[in-house]
Amino acid sequence: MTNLCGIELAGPVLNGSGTFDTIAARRAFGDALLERFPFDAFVSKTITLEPREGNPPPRLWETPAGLINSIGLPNKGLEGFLQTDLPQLAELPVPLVVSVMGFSRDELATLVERVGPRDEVAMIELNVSCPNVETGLIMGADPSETARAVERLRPLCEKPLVVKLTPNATDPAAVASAAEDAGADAVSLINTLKGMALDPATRRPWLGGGSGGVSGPAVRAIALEQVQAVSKRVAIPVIGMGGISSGRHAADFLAVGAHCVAVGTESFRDPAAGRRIGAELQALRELAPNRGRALPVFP
Amino acid sequence: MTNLCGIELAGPVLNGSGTFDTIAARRAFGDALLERFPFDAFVSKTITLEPREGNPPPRLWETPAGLINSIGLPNKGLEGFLQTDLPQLAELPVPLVVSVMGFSRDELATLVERVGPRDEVAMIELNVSCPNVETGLIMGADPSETARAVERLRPLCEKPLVVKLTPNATDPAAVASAAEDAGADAVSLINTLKGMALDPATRRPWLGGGSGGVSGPAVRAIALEQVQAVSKRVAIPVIGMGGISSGRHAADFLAVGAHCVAVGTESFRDPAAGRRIGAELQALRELAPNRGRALPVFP
Amino acid sequence: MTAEASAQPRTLAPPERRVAPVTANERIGAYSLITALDPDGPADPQPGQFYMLAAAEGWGGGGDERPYLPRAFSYARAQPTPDGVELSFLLEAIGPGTERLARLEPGEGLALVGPLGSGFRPAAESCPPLLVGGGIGIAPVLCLQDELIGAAGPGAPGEVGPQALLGFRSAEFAEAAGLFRGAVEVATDDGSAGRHALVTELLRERIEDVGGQATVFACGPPPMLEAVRLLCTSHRCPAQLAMESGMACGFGACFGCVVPTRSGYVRLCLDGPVLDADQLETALDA
Amino acid sequence: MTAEASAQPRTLAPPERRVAPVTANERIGAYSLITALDPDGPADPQPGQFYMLAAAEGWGGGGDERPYLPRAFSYARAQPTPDGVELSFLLEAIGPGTERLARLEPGEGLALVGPLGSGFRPAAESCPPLLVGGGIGIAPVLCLQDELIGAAGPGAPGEVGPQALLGFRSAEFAEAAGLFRGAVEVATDDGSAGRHALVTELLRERIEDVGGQATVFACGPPPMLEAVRLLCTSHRCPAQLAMESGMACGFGACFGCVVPTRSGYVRLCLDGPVLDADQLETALDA
Ligand SMILES: Cc1cc2nc3c(=O)[nH]c(=O)nc-3n(C[C@H](O)[C@H](O)[C@H](O)COP(=O)(O)OP(=O)(O)OC[C@H]3O[C@@H](n4cnc5c(N)ncnc54)[C@H](O)[C@@H]3O)c2cc1C
Ligand SMILES: Cc1cc2nc3c(=O)[nH]c(=O)nc-3n(C[C@H](O)[C@H](O)[C@H](O)COP(=O)(O)OP(=O)(O)OC[C@H]3O[C@@H](n4cnc5c(N)ncnc54)[C@H](O)[C@@H]3O)c2cc1C
Ligand SMILES: Cc1cc2nc3c(=O)[nH]c(=O)nc-3n(C[C@H](O)[C@H](O)[C@H](O)COP(=O)(O)O)c2cc1C
Ligand SMILES: Cc1cc2nc3c(=O)[nH]c(=O)nc-3n(C[C@H](O)[C@H](O)[C@H](O)COP(=O)(O)O)c2cc1C
Ligand code: FES
Ligand code: FES
Repeated sequence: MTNLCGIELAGPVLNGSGTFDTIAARRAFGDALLERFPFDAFVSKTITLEPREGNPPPRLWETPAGLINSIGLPNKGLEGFLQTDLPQLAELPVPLVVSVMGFSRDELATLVERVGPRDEVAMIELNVSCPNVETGLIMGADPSETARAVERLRPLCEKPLVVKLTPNATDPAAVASAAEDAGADAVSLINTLKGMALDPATRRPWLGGGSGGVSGPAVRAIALEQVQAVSKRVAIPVIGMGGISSGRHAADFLAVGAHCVAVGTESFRDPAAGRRIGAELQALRELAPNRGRALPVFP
Repeated sequence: MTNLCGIELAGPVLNGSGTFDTIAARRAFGDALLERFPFDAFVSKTITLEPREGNPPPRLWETPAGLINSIGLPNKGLEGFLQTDLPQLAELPVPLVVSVMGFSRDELATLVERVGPRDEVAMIELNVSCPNVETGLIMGADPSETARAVERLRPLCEKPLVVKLTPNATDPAAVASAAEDAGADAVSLINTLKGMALDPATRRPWLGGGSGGVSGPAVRAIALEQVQAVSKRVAIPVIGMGGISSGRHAADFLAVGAHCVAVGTESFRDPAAGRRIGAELQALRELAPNRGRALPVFP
Repeated sequence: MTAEASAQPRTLAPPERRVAPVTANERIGAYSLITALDPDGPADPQPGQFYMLAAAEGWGGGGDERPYLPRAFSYARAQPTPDGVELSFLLEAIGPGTERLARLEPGEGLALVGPLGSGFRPAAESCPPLLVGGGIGIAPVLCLQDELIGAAGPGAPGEVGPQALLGFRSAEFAEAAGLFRGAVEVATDDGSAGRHALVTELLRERIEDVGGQATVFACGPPPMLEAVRLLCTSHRCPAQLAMESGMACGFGACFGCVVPTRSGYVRLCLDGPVLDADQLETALDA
Repeated sequence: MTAEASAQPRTLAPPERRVAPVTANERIGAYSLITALDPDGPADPQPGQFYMLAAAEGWGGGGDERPYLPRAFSYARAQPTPDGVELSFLLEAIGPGTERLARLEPGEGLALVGPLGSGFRPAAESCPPLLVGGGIGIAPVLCLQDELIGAAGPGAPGEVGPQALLGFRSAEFAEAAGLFRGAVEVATDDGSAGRHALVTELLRERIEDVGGQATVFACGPPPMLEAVRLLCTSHRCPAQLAMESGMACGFGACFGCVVPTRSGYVRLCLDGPVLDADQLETALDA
């Protein structure tokens, strides 16, 4: 059992926001998905106040051991989410975390005020990897922008607030620390790293959105370093992610201080990845935790 | 021919600082190395004022399509470099760029004043991916720190000054722009991204230095985005690098605005990588540059 | 197509990736036909549905250090056996993923998730099916014809099923027409096999022959699908187009595979890959 | 060892990676012996030198999406032929790189850079060579014995060369002792082949027999090398140890492979892999 901000989870494996759509997956897999649910808590795709259709395609580009996406946060908007999606998400066998993003503190406030009170919702995650239209700064890259947002939102909601940090920042640990001081209950990281690719035939940007975000094993070492730096700096729980594709990787993130882990891109390779990783992690934990320095390579 | 800050190069392919040691390579390959030299200009490993022995091993960790290194800038120090290395570097068939790093502006000033006047030296590269011991800030992550360093150094040296940017910054383009305004003649990027790995047997940091820097194909998409953002923002030449391992990659970096490219980790796989990439690039340029949108996948 | 399938051309997939041993890898002209025994998947995928495939070992290290993600493939044949369903995929090696799959050897593992997406819906009685495939797009046409022949019931001797019009670049590719059990007519771009014509030219003649009384099922490259769409629109005959777009997950998780339709972007892996032609303003944007 | 080689136990490598076709991949007990025909490399690498190896195709996509970098291997045999030099490498599959190499098939390409590093230096007349190999560390010992036998000159019938003492975990590994042309004595950790002893026990006996009048050439795991070092120090006999450390480049470019010596860190790929035992404070830190 894992306790995350007072919420009991059967294990420490969540999904990364925007990397699993349980409503769609039930159309593909049926109720077997619920019977063998991959995660110990489910994080929704990020919703915004207004509906968004997302970026023009192409939205994907495969990189060495990774993926660039430029999805552009397509979603039904707050009202559509509350009416259509939330009742279906309530059927999941695990606690629900709703991810929200706002382009101003007012927008964020509305989202938190409307989503927070819903019984179906266990926690709210703030996706701050977007510009504040008032200041032009990426909220999550700047400690004081982040602090101001969290201070504003904290009183509006009784549920735990998780701040999802961006890795595209000089000092993510400083942002995490500011979020903690402002009242955040947990932080999660990493979101995707800015990246781009060109169309080999035209040498113009491949992605409809111009640039995108890199995820997958290619970013794991970068994520692990940031999770370590953040975990050293804050006392609140840290949800670590970025390229996790095995129980060993999950154990690495926990070893540097994460309290839970999340699986994103690996679910694209295997919809059951979360469950497999949880089982592998469990098996590792049952081994002696400290087996001493690796044996030399020669026998 | 490529003109970089007034220096004529036979082509646009440099090496990344610290990824090729021509003095060592001559011991392994003999003079054939000079006859088939891989680069159009040679960038030295970063030197510091005082000698450094570098970080304790292990210094390397392989990641998916990448490498984490924690070398720790071993070098003979300024005097050792000038006496022992520089005469040997002068034998290279291409212009020489000397990379320097200082832990304060005074240290940097000494390095630039002593290295700049030497005839063997065509250009100086400032590696600003280190903390300023006076302010505690990573020089290259902060536009004003960078500007102050460049302003101080610019009058001390007649040779072109290149600022090597760090990718571990919220807005590398702002740093580049500050460097340009302060008088830098070119910028180069990306240096390595912070990363770490754990020993699978002990779950303690694998690298002797604790954490390190990630390079190789895994970071290419991230590098390309930063090179694009920087190229949009500055008018001075940009030297683009990060995971380049083919002529097509080099062409991508040039297409987003780089003036030259540099090859780092790929040289570890093939000491002649720079030459191969230059030839592939040349072949690509001889093709029609714009072949229109990629053909659909179905025939 | 069975009555059950007609209600909903989507067979559910098990919610996990599984490994199916490869039983054969045959070279069919320019294509490879990979067959694997899927012990745990459903025996009745619907024509037009697809699977996400990867080699169980050695998936990576090809061109540009790829592939990393699985690749989408329409199944071309599904043969139930006592030990599971034998699935065959027809593929053309055009990049690191298809190159690795084309090198799979019997005994190696094929990792798969599927069947996914929603397949072809049955034709109305009044408009009998007419099948069109271009290049590697013949894959779903093959299983669709097989299924339609099967649906005609046993003891229908000489049954050749609905006609399939197949277009290829050249004779080397056209060898794949030999996989079809039913009636086919072949065209090639260079005239090296069958008629020297575009397959849409054959289609135009057929549609005119039957006075537009046909349901067209098509799969092929976007320009072909767009030509089919325009032809069918002008003859007012219904058309179902099996399309493709770049996919990461295949089950609606990533929102990466959208194509524009008259009602906005749809995820092709979930609401397709088969779309009604009249949902589209163009088939060129996939 | 030839007179030329003795001056400088380092044969220069061509300054580029090349691809050598694999001619054989034999299973030797628990090890694989990979042979490739290197048409463009020098015919006379020096025992103790190594090559950086990678599969020319499919290098990646193994465990943890690795390998990416090439891997270092001592050559175990070098056989000049009219078409180039046939190089053999003995390897144990312990991770994604060695696993891929162990699966190489004849006809596939082996990408290589080398020979690299500096090899064993000749023994002084007064202290004849005594060879010690542990596990996969027998690879450079094999070519060293071959070379020493060759140096004894033609027409030396019954020449068994300098004695090689070989230690293995068990009989399965000890099969590789059969590769040696000269005199060998085998020990295994579990007694399943040869003597039930550590190879350093055999070495102690030999050194005592010759009253310390020997030059020891050793390669094996760090604990073995450290035992060799201590033994030779106490008997004041010179020892050369072929060591290993994690390498990215193999030619001094990355500064990644350093090991601590009495005179500070040295790059093992450049100043080794063979180091004099008395350069080291310990052989355990490689
Ligand atoms: C529903 C569906 C069914 C399909 N059925 C079949 C089938 O039955 N048989 C068949 O052969 N194919 C089929 N395909 C196509 C098949 O999925 C692709 O051919 C395959 O994904 C190509 O992968 P690759 O690695 O070989 O080539 P890639 O190099 O990945 O793809 C080739 C194309 O993708 C683009 N591209 C190039 N580099 C990249 C990159 N780094 N990231 C992303 N895109 C890139 C280029 O436009 C290039 O033309 C189907 C596709 C879909 C969506
Ligand atoms: C000069 C020299 C000569 C050699 N000669 C031989 C020889 O003749 N025959 C032979 O079989 N071997 C030889 N080796 C050893 C051989 O190079 C290694 O066994 C090989 O590199 C292992 O690669 P791998 O991918 O199979 O395993 P890896 O998994 O890369 O390496 C195994 C070890 O590396 C560490 N490791 C695990 N994960 C990583 C990671 N992500 N990055 C870095 N390290 C990691 C662990 O300690 C593990 O025990 C030699 C080495 C050197 C330096
Ligand atoms: C296709 C895709 C869509 C994503 N959408 C969101 C999102 O809507 N909100 C969010 O906070 N993160 C989003 N992410 C980021 C992931 O939640 C996760 O932080 C990141 O992918 C790193 O983890 P991974 O390497 O395991 O995928 C998305 C990632 C991908 C690949
Ligand atoms: C082993 C190693 C050592 C490096 N040393 C230096 C250095 O001394 N100074 C510097 O500016 N960059 C150094 N770098 C960074 C490279 O110059 C380059 O910026 C980075 O590796 C990205 O390029 P790549 O992906 O092609 O390797 C080093 C990189 C590696 C891998
Ligand atoms: S491929 Fe991921 S949503 Fe369609
Ligand atoms: S392996 Fe790169 S310096 Fe030795």
